[in-house]
Amino acid sequence: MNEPATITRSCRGSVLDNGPVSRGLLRLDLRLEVPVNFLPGQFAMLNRSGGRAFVFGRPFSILAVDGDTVSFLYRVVGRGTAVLAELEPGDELTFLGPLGRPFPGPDVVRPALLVGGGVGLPPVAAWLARWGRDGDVACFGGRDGHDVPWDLLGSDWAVSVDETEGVPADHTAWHGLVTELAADRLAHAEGPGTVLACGPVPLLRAAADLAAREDWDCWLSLEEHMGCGYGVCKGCVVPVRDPAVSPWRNATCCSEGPVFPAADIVWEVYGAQASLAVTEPERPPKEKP
Amino acid sequence: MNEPATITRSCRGSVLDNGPVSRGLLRLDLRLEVPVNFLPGQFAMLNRSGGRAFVFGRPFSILAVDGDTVSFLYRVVGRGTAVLAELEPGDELTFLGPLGRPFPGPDVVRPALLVGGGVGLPPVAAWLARWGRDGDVACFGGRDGHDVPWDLLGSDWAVSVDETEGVPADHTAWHGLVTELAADRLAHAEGPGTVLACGPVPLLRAAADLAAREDWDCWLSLEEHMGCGYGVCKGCVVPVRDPAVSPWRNATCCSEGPVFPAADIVWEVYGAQASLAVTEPERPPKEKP
Amino acid sequence: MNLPAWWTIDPCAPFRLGPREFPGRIWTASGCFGYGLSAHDVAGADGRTPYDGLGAVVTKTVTPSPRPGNPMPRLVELPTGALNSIGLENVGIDAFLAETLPALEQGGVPTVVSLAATRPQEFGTMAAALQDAGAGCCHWHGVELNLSCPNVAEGGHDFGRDPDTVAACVAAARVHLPDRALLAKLTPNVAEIGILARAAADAGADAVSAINTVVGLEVDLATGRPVLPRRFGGYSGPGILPIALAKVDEIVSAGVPVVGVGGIADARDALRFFALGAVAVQVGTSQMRDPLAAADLAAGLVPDGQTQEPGQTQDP
Amino acid sequence: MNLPAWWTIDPCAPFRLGPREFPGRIWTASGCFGYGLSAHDVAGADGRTPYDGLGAVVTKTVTPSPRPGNPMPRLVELPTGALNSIGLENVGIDAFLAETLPALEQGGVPTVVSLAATRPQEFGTMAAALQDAGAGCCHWHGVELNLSCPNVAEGGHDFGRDPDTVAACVAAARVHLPDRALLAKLTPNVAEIGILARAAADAGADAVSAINTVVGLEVDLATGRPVLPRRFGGYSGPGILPIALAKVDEIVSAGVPVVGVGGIADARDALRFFALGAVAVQVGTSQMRDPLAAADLAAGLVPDGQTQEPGQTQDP
Ligand SMILES: Cc1cc2nc3c(=O)[nH]c(=O)nc-3n(C[C@H](O)[C@H](O)[C@H](O)COP(=O)(O)OP(=O)(O)OC[C@H]3O[C@@H](n4cnc5c(N)ncnc54)[C@H](O)[C@@H]3O)c2cc1C
Ligand SMILES: Cc1cc2nc3c(=O)[nH]c(=O)nc-3n(C[C@H](O)[C@H](O)[C@H](O)COP(=O)(O)OP(=O)(O)OC[C@H]3O[C@@H](n4cnc5c(N)ncnc54)[C@H](O)[C@@H]3O)c2cc1C
Ligand SMILES: Cc1cc2nc3c(=O)[nH]c(=O)nc-3n(C[C@H](O)[C@H](O)[C@H](O)COP(=O)(O)O)c2cc1C
Ligand SMILES: Cc1cc2nc3c(=O)[nH]c(=O)nc-3n(C[C@H](O)[C@H](O)[C@H](O)COP(=O)(O)O)c2cc1C
Ligand code: FES
Ligand code: FES
Repeated sequence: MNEPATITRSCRGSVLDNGPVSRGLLRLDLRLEVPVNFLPGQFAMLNRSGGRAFVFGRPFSILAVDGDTVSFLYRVVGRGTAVLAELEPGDELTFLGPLGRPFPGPDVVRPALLVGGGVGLPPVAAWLARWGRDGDVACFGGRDGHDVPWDLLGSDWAVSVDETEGVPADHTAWHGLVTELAADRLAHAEGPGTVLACGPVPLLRAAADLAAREDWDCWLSLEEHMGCGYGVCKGCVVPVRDPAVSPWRNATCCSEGPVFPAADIVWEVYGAQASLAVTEPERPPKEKP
Repeated sequence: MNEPATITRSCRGSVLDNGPVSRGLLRLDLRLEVPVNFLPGQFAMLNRSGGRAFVFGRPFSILAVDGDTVSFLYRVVGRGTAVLAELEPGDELTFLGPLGRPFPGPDVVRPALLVGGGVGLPPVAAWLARWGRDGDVACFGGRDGHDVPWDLLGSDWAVSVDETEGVPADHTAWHGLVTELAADRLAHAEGPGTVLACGPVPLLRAAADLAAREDWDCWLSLEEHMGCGYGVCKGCVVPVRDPAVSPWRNATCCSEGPVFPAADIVWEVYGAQASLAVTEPERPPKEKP
Repeated sequence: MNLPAWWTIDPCAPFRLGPREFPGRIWTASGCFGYGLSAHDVAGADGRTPYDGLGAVVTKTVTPSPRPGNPMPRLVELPTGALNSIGLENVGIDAFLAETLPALEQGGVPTVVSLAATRPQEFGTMAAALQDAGAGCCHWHGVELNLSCPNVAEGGHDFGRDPDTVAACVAAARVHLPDRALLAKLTPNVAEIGILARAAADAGADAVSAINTVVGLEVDLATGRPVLPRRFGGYSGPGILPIALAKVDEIVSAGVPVVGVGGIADARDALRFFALGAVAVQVGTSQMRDPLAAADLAAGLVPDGQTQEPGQTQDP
Repeated sequence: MNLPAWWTIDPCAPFRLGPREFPGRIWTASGCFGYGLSAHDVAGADGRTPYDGLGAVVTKTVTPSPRPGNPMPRLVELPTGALNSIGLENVGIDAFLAETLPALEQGGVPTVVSLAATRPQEFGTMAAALQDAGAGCCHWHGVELNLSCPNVAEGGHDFGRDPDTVAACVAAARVHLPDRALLAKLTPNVAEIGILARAAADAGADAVSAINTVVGLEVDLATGRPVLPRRFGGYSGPGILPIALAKVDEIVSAGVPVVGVGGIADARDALRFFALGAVAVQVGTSQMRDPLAAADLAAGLVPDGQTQEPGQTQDP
């Protein structure tokens, strides 16, 4: 067990800042009652406080922590995220985190290839900020230029877009899927190394295939609908290969994950079970520019 | 049946103004989607709109209507009224009203004695504003001078207070119960006339006793916890004498009331059933100044 | 509201239930809209009335004799619904037939008369009287036998929990009601509601209504005692929706036509019942909050060709 | 919170239940706090841990063999609670005794082991194995027989709905558990829970736990089909509170000691159960939302002499 030696806090957070960093992508900064530590890939459960709380919190990957300040990136997809989007500085939330198994730390010699799609950015961005070195490559994929949080990404990231519309004049973007961009970069990297990815299921599968083809290690951050977020309800299981259990066993996404070795994931079952797979449908590959 | 020929509207209202008129007494002005009519003594059910609505609305007597603007006076006693107190201009509520049987209109010759205790003010104040004439007497009772909405009452009202503290220098107030003040005024009035009262149960009983003793007519606005407010659920019954039914029958407070002839009320039963009786406990009479 | 693609029925179009054609599929539930006569003065800002698009008003339950109901308090608001112990206060069948039924016919209110009694034969007697008095009524469409009210000591639970009694009540009423729809309203406070539904259908009911209220209790924290003088009450409103959906699904599996009721707050909730196969739905507690609830809901469910992608309907 | 005047018990003081002294009256409910081992890293801002003041953790139900549980989705959030169909995923009794029980003892976690099986004898076998393996455990206080999980096809409803089966299960476990508390957890999906409670008590249970989840269903509006692959699930959370209170009241009337569970969101809800006579309470769905829920609730219920006027407790 490589559990992080951090304390998981159940506490309140008050909103410092909340607003868009690109079209559809919002950043939330919370000041917690106490400072917290986290490892890249970990997440937190956020909820309204008091009588208006949802029955369950909502899981969000941690983008960054600075003392008692913790940051998230999110997209509005339903009730809970709609509530987040309406928060103003001073409003209160409950926070439970950090939770879950993080991405592995850096390898002394092997390079890392980071792939983040849309709201899959936070865990890989956190990894890059904490452990990125020369030789590591980070790829972010958005639908078009408006989708991309250019300022947040800075110059460390290669960016892909399905449509070139909205790409600022002083930026360049690969026209196509982010996994195609990643494949291109991987081909030029001094591998084999490690692929770390977070995003919709088709992205994850493509990243896993790429890594397998090129004999790189691969770790993926999965999503499942969650109840507790801390491993007690068994409501969030994902199917993983385990030598001891045939043909596979249920792993709790929140506490055994959300980061799993790509090789362990039973895609036929996970792809079919994950309601998440349908929310961002596979898009046909585009001609490269 | 002397039902008012008004339309009961189920519509939305947006807050124009909301704030204290005395310590603990707040005034709410709503702009409705459509104009409404009302008769003094009628009430409306107010509720939050949309997903945050309470299971049932809350009944409030109508203080005044001006076209599409309707005004209420209220006191915070629980969840629903706490929500009212937090409303800001532009916030939305649902409105169902006017509802219920009003006070009788003015008699051409007999004077009226109006008695309002605390949040019992609106229906009698509405009556006075609509139908008050020379010779009518209006008495308002508060705990002390801070409780009294002096500006709202203007010069038409005699005021009583249990404690003289907080009575402004340019105002006078009777030191004692409002029903004692009323008895004093009634003794000087050209009766017999009609007593119209609204307030806590002890006030109502005292008003009824006073009227009976002096052979005045008496109409009282009663309170009961309500579900629908428009006569369909039978959740709000009060016991009334009815020659056809022995010893008494249940009348729906919302649709057969809230205004009842005092003589019809079966006090032993009503006083025992009304949870309202306990919320404002009978206070010992004070020495008059 | 965007309607899901699978929803193609106009809930305000006539549909057949047993021997009758009802004007629509959105009804008000018994006890939550009185006798259907208290809202004639009500209108929305746009002039819509509570009767627009309404398929039926199920009347407050009527009993052989008038009943004063239970002592106050009878109705408690809960965070997730309401708890009631009205105790079937009603005018009795004689006054109902003499005054209420003619007024409903006069007002053109599509009506289902709810009846309760303590013995099966009484259902027969009341049905016969109703058939007699209502022979000329064209807005009186049916009868709902309330076999499930948890607030009446004499009748009470056991009455409607026994399939044989359910069958006996239905059979007793059926013989007198050749040309009106006959529904049996079932209690959810049993292990297997499908058996009750089957018994009702086999005895001649055209459909069952499900569910009545769920037995519940609320404690007054100040005193530490139950709020209701009779301790238990009937729990209704949003909190019982998942239970009502489960019971309706059981009844549909038993092959019995069902009118869904329980916890409906908006058009989406009504769709949940229709998705499971309910032929119509009733609005109870929500109708108490807003006399336009059922009418608004009916209007919101009229398909206008505007459907939406799967995956988008679940949440607003 | 201001505590009502009638509340004088310290819920964090030891109390006796059957042959054991429990460290307190606020427990976590089975299936909602795992095996009680997943929250050792959790702390509030003030350093409070999920175990502070806790009377017992009732473990996730353990079965004779390991179970993978039901297909996903297994858990649905509803406006008034949750619907689950976990399907008793667990490590099986052997792994539990080899690894989990020693870890709980080691961690000093006051433990009630929840057991389920499909035949009464299996309860006996598991109880015997537990008694054997746990002989030296001083934090293992008791066993809760889960006679009510609605998500398992083989066992399922009928199992725990029959008083004779309830009695047989209790009796089979009791003989092997001379010095641990024995509880039977009852299903609410029956007409008369008092009869089940009586049967359990007569067969030797020290108390019953009530309630397990209520059968419910949720529809996916996009598809018009039930959200859960197995259609039905177990409804828990705030929406079942009034039902749980009614069932507990019934059990108290039957003269059987009862641990109240169902819909508890805060200290006020727990007080409602204590007011009716529950000897302890369990926190389920709320504990899933917040690992400190039960600990906070226990802390909030310690009387400090600060009571309040009647009439003020009902609402915050
Ligand atoms: C480990 C993890 C990390 C995540 N990190 C991020 C992040 O950094 N930024 C971000 O925008 N989103 C993230 N998500 C997804 C995010 O949790 C969902 O978008 C959110 O829960 C949706 O809630 P809702 O109420 O708006 O949606 P609704 O659809 O109304 O929610 C209904 C239920 O479904 C669940 N649900 C819906 N979509 C998802 C989903 N994609 N994943 C998990 N549960 C879901 C909700 O939690 C809720 O219980 C993460 C999910 C997981 C599991
Ligand atoms: C015809 C009528 C006219 C009224 N006019 C006014 C008015 O003009 N100004 C004003 O401040 N108050 C008035 N009230 C009382 C007002 O309705 C209650 O104060 C209010 O409902 C309390 O709601 P709550 O949620 O804050 O209290 P809570 O105690 O939290 O409410 C719980 C439940 O009890 C009911 N309830 C509690 N107190 C009362 C009460 N006194 N009367 C009726 N139901 C109650 C609520 O409606 C709710 O259903 C009137 C009541 C009636 C019946
Ligand atoms: C105040 C009240 C009174 C009721 N009276 C009756 C009744 O007389 N007869 C009956 O069959 N059902 C009665 N019911 C039950 C409703 O018709 C309905 O079955 C139940 O409330 C569930 O629906 P809902 O959640 O939409 O309210 C009553 C419900 C309430 C809340
Ligand atoms: C996700 C989940 C899993 C559960 N698993 C079990 C279980 O394994 N055994 C059991 O006896 N009860 C189980 N329950 C029922 C709870 O212990 C409890 O009885 C029920 O949820 C009602 O309490 P609540 O409203 O506080 O959640 C489970 C409940 C939930 C929500
Ligand atoms: S969300 Fe509860 S175990 Fe993962
Ligand atoms: S509140 Fe429903 S009848 Fe009066």
